[in-house]
This record gives sequence, structure tokens and C-alpha cells, in this order.
Amino acid sequence: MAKVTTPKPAELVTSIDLKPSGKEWMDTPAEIKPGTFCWGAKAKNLNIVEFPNARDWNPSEEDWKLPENWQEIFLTGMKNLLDKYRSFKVFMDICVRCGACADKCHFFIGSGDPKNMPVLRAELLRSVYRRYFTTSGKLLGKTAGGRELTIDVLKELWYYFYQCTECRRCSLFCPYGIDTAEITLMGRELMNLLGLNTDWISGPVANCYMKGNHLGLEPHAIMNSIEGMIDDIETITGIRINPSFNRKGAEILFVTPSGDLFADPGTFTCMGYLMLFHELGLDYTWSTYASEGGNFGFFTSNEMAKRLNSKIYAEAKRLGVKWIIGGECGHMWRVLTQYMDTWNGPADFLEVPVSPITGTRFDTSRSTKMIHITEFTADLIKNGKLKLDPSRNDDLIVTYHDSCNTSRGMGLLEEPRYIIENVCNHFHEMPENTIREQTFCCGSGTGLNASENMELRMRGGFPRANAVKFVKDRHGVNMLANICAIDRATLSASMDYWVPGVRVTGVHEMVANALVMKGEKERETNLRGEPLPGKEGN
Amino acid sequence: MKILLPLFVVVALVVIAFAGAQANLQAFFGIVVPYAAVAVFILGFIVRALKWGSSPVPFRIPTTAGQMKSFAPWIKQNKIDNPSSRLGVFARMALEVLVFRSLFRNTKTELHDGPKLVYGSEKFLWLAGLAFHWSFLIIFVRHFRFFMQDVPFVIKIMESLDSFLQIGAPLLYLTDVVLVGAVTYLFLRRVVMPQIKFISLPADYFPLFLILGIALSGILMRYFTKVHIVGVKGLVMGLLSFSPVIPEGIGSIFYVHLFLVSVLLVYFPMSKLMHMGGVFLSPTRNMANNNREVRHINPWNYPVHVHTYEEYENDFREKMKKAGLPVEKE
Amino acid sequence: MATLDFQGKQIEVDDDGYLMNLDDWTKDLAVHLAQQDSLELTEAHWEVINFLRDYYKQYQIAPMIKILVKEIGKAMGPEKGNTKYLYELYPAGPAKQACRYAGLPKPTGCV
Amino acid sequence: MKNAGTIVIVVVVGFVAFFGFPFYYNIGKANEAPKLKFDTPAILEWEKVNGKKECVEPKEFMRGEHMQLLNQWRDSVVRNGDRVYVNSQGRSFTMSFQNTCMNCHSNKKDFCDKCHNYLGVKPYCWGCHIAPKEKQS
Repeated sequence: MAKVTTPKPAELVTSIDLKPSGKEWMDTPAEIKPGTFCWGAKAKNLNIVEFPNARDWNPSEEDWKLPENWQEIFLTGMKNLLDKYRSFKVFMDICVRCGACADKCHFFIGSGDPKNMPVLRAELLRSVYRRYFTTSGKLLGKTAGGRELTIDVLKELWYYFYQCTECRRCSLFCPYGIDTAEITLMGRELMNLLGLNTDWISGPVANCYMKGNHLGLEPHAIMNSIEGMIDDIETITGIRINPSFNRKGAEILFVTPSGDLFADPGTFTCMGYLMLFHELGLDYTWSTYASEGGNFGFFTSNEMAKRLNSKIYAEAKRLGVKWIIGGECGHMWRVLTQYMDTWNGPADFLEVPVSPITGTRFDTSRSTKMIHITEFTADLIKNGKLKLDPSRNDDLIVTYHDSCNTSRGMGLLEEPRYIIENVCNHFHEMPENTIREQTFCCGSGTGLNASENMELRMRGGFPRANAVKFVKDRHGVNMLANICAIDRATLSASMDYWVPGVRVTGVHEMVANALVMKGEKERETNLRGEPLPGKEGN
Repeated sequence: MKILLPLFVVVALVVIAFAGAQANLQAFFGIVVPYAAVAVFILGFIVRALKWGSSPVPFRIPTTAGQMKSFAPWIKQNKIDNPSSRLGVFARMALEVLVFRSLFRNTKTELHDGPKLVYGSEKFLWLAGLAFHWSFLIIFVRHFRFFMQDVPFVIKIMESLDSFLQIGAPLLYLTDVVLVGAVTYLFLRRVVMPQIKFISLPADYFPLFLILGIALSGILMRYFTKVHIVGVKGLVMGLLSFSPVIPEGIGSIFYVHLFLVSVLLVYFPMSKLMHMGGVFLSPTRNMANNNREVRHINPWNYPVHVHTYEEYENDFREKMKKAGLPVEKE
Repeated sequence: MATLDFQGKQIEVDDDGYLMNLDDWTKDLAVHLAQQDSLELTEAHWEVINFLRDYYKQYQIAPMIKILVKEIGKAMGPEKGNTKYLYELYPAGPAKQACRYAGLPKPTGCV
Repeated sequence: MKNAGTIVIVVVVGFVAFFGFPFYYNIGKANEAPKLKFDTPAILEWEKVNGKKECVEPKEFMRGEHMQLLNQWRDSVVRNGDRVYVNSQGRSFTMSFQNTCMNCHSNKKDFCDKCHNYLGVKPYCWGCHIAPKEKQS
């Protein structure tokens, strides 16, 4: 348990050289550096979800305790994936190495490690593909860009596939749309055949499978946590909220990432949902069984993701709700948008979502029957259904961070902005190369938000933080809004590191602060218990 | 080494063809090789397309590059960069294939003191790529004048446009200049730019050298050493009508040109050059972002082992009851 | 698997030094772990450790710092119900450090 | 495009449409190399006097380089006013497209146009010069 220290920001920046030089990458085995990797998966967690080759192992040790026939397992698995995914096959074949993606990756920008250039991250696996699955690679080997699958190569693949957050920024710039997320998904799937997951991912997966959410909150723990929030809401507003759990016959099921239930500042966002729904008198229920919107299975294997995701529709069916609202989360929405219906649909037992407040029919979700809470709220504001006092957020100078997945895997760009512009008076965008479809990852997505890899996270978070610093210097920005539970946790850390003085909030925390509720007492503080602007003297 | 090896290979190919033509092997280099090359190209292309096609597209995974189609018209959709209809996808693909839309977005990241990250516009790769591909296409189509009896009007127009500056005699084709310039740029960036040099493989240099070889041998033929051009067309027309002849007096340089083209055709289906076909099959670009509206079917979707609500309640029934949660079984 | 030698027993710990089994914990072990960090456990420290263990037994998870603050405030008086006080007790972070002495698994925070 | 069949059909159709264009365009057209005629009265007269048909330079040179030679003549006459061309054998000719070249090759249709049409090359001679009256025996 050697303590890993994270270098200071200034040291970290000086170590970045974006101009790679030196030996050929094929001949340079990866150096697995402390602070840049997560602990290996524990046997007990892999066993819970019936994963193969479960064992306790440590990435920093020489012996990874691999099964005897690990090469065979890997290559058979690869063949299987090539047969199942056209994306994988095409992306293995058509890259021309033009390099357009090279400096688009936050991990490359923050580390200068050439193997973090998306093209090279893919080439690590592509070289194995060429050697074992193409004629030229079989015949010509290295000349044709092929590479033997040695233990060093396997370790390198593991190391760099857990240094990718599947943010898809590279895919945006690729002339063929080659998506490193897709390649990393395949890579991690192969790793899981060998028991090479990380503890930070496999733990939440096991939790989510057995207990319904990543944090492992048991039913009474969820209720206890929400009761704590209700107490706080009562203190602030004088209104006692009484949400329901696992209630059959509710009109709407609400699902949010469990991070919102159990960690600041996510809990403030969660208070926001509670207050908004109460004010509307919405007929909705929480579920303790489907108590996770996020999906760490997605960072493990396609099958695991589907297994975890299945709970949402299953619970909607059991409770007999009409449709579903989903909370603020990034990767959750890529999964819900691009995968859920295909895996676990059709959701023909549900109805097309219709807002009971405005009557708006959400036809764009007519198949999945699940809408994003910012769609729901933006519609409310547009129809004048909310009484808002944005001046309560006047102490905030806000900028907005687009989550990778909601921007590049969905296109939810304007809805959250519309809300923000209506609930606060000071909003400034970051530079255009760092927002909307070009947004930068928080640096810790896809299950990389552990504590043992803090240096990696801070490196990966550098481009995002640097753009925040730009608006902080220019406009005095002090609050970074977002719609992602992972962002709320990880950006807090990266702001403290890179841009001290900027805090992090969910959009619905700001909504609830601005929301004038029926029968509320005069508020003295915001949801965080801090004095509202103008009430500081009290 | 990764630069020199492909260069040697291309030089060797030139020497082989030249020596072959000198040694009266015209029939081999003029008839056998081109026929074989075209056959390998077509079959190889089809085989590769079949291989891709045999893998299904299990999920609809477009990379969305703009505002999605929203629930209400007051939020304006970016219909091309985030298409929700077939027409939108068609437009997106057309922009991608014809004008390299994604590459046009390219930026260059620089780290300045501060620390400050700066993202500058970087259009040279886009420009060179566009120049290269379009001039290559025009040159290819222009060659149809050698493939057709009674050269069609379009080809003639294309030719006169390409040479409209009327420089020298024979008239200088602009695409010749552009192609050589663009290929040279694409080569130089692989040598000069550290990131690009680092990622480049022999398979990146080889096609550049090969295409440069083809271009230079063609230029040499047209503007400098001259070949018996009526004879060349006779040979090509013979090949096309499956009654090949070797006319007398075509210069050896022509056989070098033809041989390099043949090698390119053979190399094409087994290399990265297949991006020409693959770009159409990229699921992040050729699919509509309408997942929440229209269900996508995965042909290999299969039932998975899940942890059911019943099992969950069995695990936590007492705790749930104590917390006042409704349960299915008492 | 890493282990910790204590009083002739091999105790399993994870990569960050947290106990693998809650049952391996003893008060002596807590004192020992604190000593390694040159920290002497006072009554105030024990208040936190005991609350953590009770909470964990009930909910199978370490409490949020917010809950910890509230509870300590209830037990030790409102002037001590704040994060600053807890950081004075546990300089390396109340959640992480105190959980380790209490024999709880490493807190997950947000995932 | 969900399955392999569709993709292959698209590829094949694409190939046939694009690369196959020359094939079906040529169908039913005679594949003949152009035959030039050297039987104008002036050429026959020259043959009678000199015992052979010959041009200002050897045939192989003229075939590959006539465009350069014409350019050279034009520049020499128009820019320098020099109208005498001395060829590789040391013989002198008057540099004149109309009076020297077209005097012999007065059969544009059976001489110039044959190859130029065959190869789809449009010379810009006739932008300024008037084509001669067709003369051949």
C-alpha cells in the first residue's frame, strides 16, 4: 500500500510534451506507472456476476495470474467480436493514420503519452488484428504492421484501454467516423474474458447487479438518504416533501444515477428533482430495485451492460407505470439512447410520454418511452409552468460543461442551456472548441473515477479545466454546471486541483434554488445551506 | 527503415517493369499483369465488402455532432450533423464523402505557458486530402479518353477544363500539378510532424510512393519522353475488347506506368486504401439518430441472466418491510 | 492479496490498506493502524469510529460525510458538527482515514 | 444496408456503373486504330520530286513532338519575326503553319482529326487559323 502522490499542477504541466519522439511504439512496452491505473478486479465481485477467470491480482505486480491459455481466449474472443460487430471489423481495416484524431484526446493533451493518441490506442489492438486476422499480417508480420500477442502487449492493451473514457471526441474528427469508444469497448470486453477488469468498475457492477445501484445502497439506505434530503428541504423551504418508493400504479417512474443519492454535490441535484416534482404534484415513484440510471456494465461487456439495464424496463412493467423520466447523467443517456431499446425493448407495455403538466407529447421518445429530465423541465419553463426567481442564483457566475455522451451520443445540447438561461442571470459559455459536440471529457469517465489513478484523472481533466479557467479569468465564473453524476464528482476534484474556486453543480440544483414553491417560507439559504444573495447578513 | 523499405519496393517495381519492357516482355506487362490486377482488384474488393457485410450492425451508434431532433420545434435540430431521417443521413454522408466534412472540423492543439491550451484552425490536411482525392478522381476519369472509342463530350469538357490555362504543349493539366503537390504534402507531413511521423507505418508510405510513381511516370510520358500514344490507346482498347494486341513502338515508360497502376489495384483491397469502401459502412456516420423513436434490432440479441425483482426482494424483504416499503410477498 | 501482520494474525487488506473482512477488526487493530499514521485515538476519534461501524452494520455502506457531520453534531454538540472539526481529527480525510481505522471497506463516493 | 448481400450488390452495381462505363460505351463500335492519309496533291508532288514522302523532321519525332514544334514556330515567327527553320538534317523550311504544314497536309479530316478525335484531344490551332479546303487525290 505504497502511497501514490499526485504531482502538483505546475509539475504536471511541465511534463507534457505533445511532440512524441524516440523509439518505435511497437518496440516500447508500456510502463505501468503508479497514479495512472486502477486496482485490479477482486475475485469476489467477478464471481457475483459469474465472470470467468476471477481472481485477486495486482496490475503493478509482474505476475497477473493469467490462465494458461490466455492467448487462445483472447484471440477466440476477438474473432467472436469481429463476427458480431461490423463497426469493429471496419474500424480495424480502414484507418489511414491521417492523425486528425491525435491531439483531440484529453488524455493525450494532458499526458503527451503518444499511445494516448486515439489512432495509436486503436493501433495497439489493430496490430494484433493484422498479425492474426489478415493474410498480409500473417505473412509479413511487422512489415505489415502486425504484432505478436505477447504478455507485454496484453499488459499494454489493458493499460491503455483503461486510459480511455470512451468520450468519442476523436470520432467526431475522424474522416471515417472511426470511434475509439467502440474499440475500447471491444478491448475491455476481451480483458474481461481474462478477469482483467478493474476494482473500481467490477465493484459497482456487482453492487448494481445485486442491490440495484453502483454504490450498493440497500433499500432502506436509499430511503434514509432521501429522508435526510427531505429534512434539509424542510429546513430551507418549510415544505415537507413526501415521495413514494416502489409504488405500483404511479404514472411515472423516475430513475437517476445513484451518485445523486449519496454524494455531494449530487445530492443537491437530487434535492432539486424532489422539489420540482413535489411542486408539480407529479404522480411519480422512485424504485429501490431499479435505483441506478448509470451503467458500469457498459464499461465491462455488452452482456453485462444489458443485464444491469434490464432492471429499468422490468421495474416499469412491475409497477405498471406509463412512462419513465431519467435524471442527470452522462453515460446513462448514451446507454438509454443507443442501446436500451435494442437490448431490452420493445417497451410496448408503456405509453408515449406526455407531460401531465403541459400536455406536450414527447414523440422523439415514442419507442423508448423514457425522457431526459432536462427535456421535461425545458418544456415546463417554455410553457410558463414554473415560477422562477433567477436572482436567487445571483451569486453564481455559471458556465456549462456538456457531457461527452449526451452531446456526442445523443445531441442534447440546447435543452439544458435553455434551463440554465432561465434559472440564473450570469451564464457564460466556454470557448467553442471545448463545448457542445466538441466538449472535453471530465477526465474520469467510464469507471476511471477511482482515487488510486488520481494523476491520470487530473491529466485527463486538464483540457476541460483549462477551458473553465479561461472563463473564470475572463468572466469570474465560479460555478460549473453539468448534467452528469460522474461529472459532479470528478469535476469537483479536478476544479480543486486546476481551478480552485470553481465549484460544481447539477442543473436541477439551480432550478430548485430558483424555484418559487407554493407555500414556501422566505428562503434564507440555498440548497447547500449557504446564505442566499442579499441574505448574507442574517 | 519504415520509410526506406516502401521506397525501395516502389523503386524495385519501376526497375522490374522497365527491364521487362526492354527485354521484350511487353505481352506479360501489357496484357497478363493488367488483366490479373483488375481481376484481383474486383474480386478482392467484393471479398472485403462481403467480410464487412457478414458482420451485422447490432446497435445504432451515430456520433452526433449537433443538436438532436428535439421534442418541440422551438429547439432547432442540426439536421445534417445530427440527422434523424434518411435524407439527413444521405446529406451527412454526401458531405463526408464529397467534401470531407469531419476533416474540415480539424483543429490543432497547442500548449502555451499559463498553462493555456489553444485550439487553432488546421485546414491543411483537409485541403491536401481534398486536393489529392479530387485530382486523383479527375485524372482517372480523364483517362477514359484512352478507354473509349469516340471520346464522349463530358470527358472532352473535363479535359479542356483541366487544361484551361493553356500552358505549354502538350497543355499542362492542373490536376497533374495538384496531385503531385498534394501527395508530396501528405508525404512531408508524415516526415516532418512528430505526431504523424510517430504513428506512420510502412503501409502509410508505400501507397504514397506508389501513387507518386504513377503520377511521375505519367507526367514523364505526357510532357517529356513521349510514347506512341495511338499505340497506347490501341493496347488499352485491345484489352477492353478482350482481343489484346501489343502495338509496336510504345515506350518502356508506359509499361512502368501500367505496372505501377496494376500493383496499386492489387494492393488496394488488402490495404487501408479500402477506406474508399469502408467509409460508407461506418456506423457512426451512416445511421440516423432516431434511436428513441424507432427501435433498432440486433440480430444476435440473446436472453441474459438477470437479477430479478423477486430475487432482490428475497434478499431484502425484512429490511424493506421495516423501512415501510411495499413488498410482493409477505 | 495484501496482508497485515497484527498480533500474530494475518489480516487481509485491499490495495489501499482497508480490511477485507469487517470481522477481523478489533479496537487494538484500530489503535495500531492509527499509530502507523502517528495518530493517537482520543474519545473524539472513537465517537467517529463507533458511529461509522454502527452505520455500516445497518446500511452496509459508509455514510456520506454530510450524515457523519450531522451525527457527530448530535453526539458531540453542534459546535463540533462540521467538516472542519472532522478534518482536525482525521487530517487525511474523515471518510477515508476513519473508515480504515473502523475496518470498513474503502468508501466509494460517486460512481 | 443490413446484410452482406445488399452491400455486395451495391459494390457490384457501383463497379459496373463506373468502371464498366467504357465497356458498354464501346459496345458495337469498331475498335480500329486511326489510319492517316498521305495522298494530298502536294505530298504526291513532293514524292515525285524527292523520291520519298517526308516531313520537316522524321516521322517518330513528328508523332511525339509536333505540338512543341508548332509552338516553337509560332513563337519564332510571331515574337521574333524569324521565318526560317533549319531541321536536324540541316535543311531549311519556311516556318508557316498555313503555307508549309497545311500545304502538304491539306486533308485535315484525314490527317489531324484522325488521331486527335481518336484520343479526344482538341488542338487550339483552329481557334485562330482557318482550316484549309480539303484536298486529296
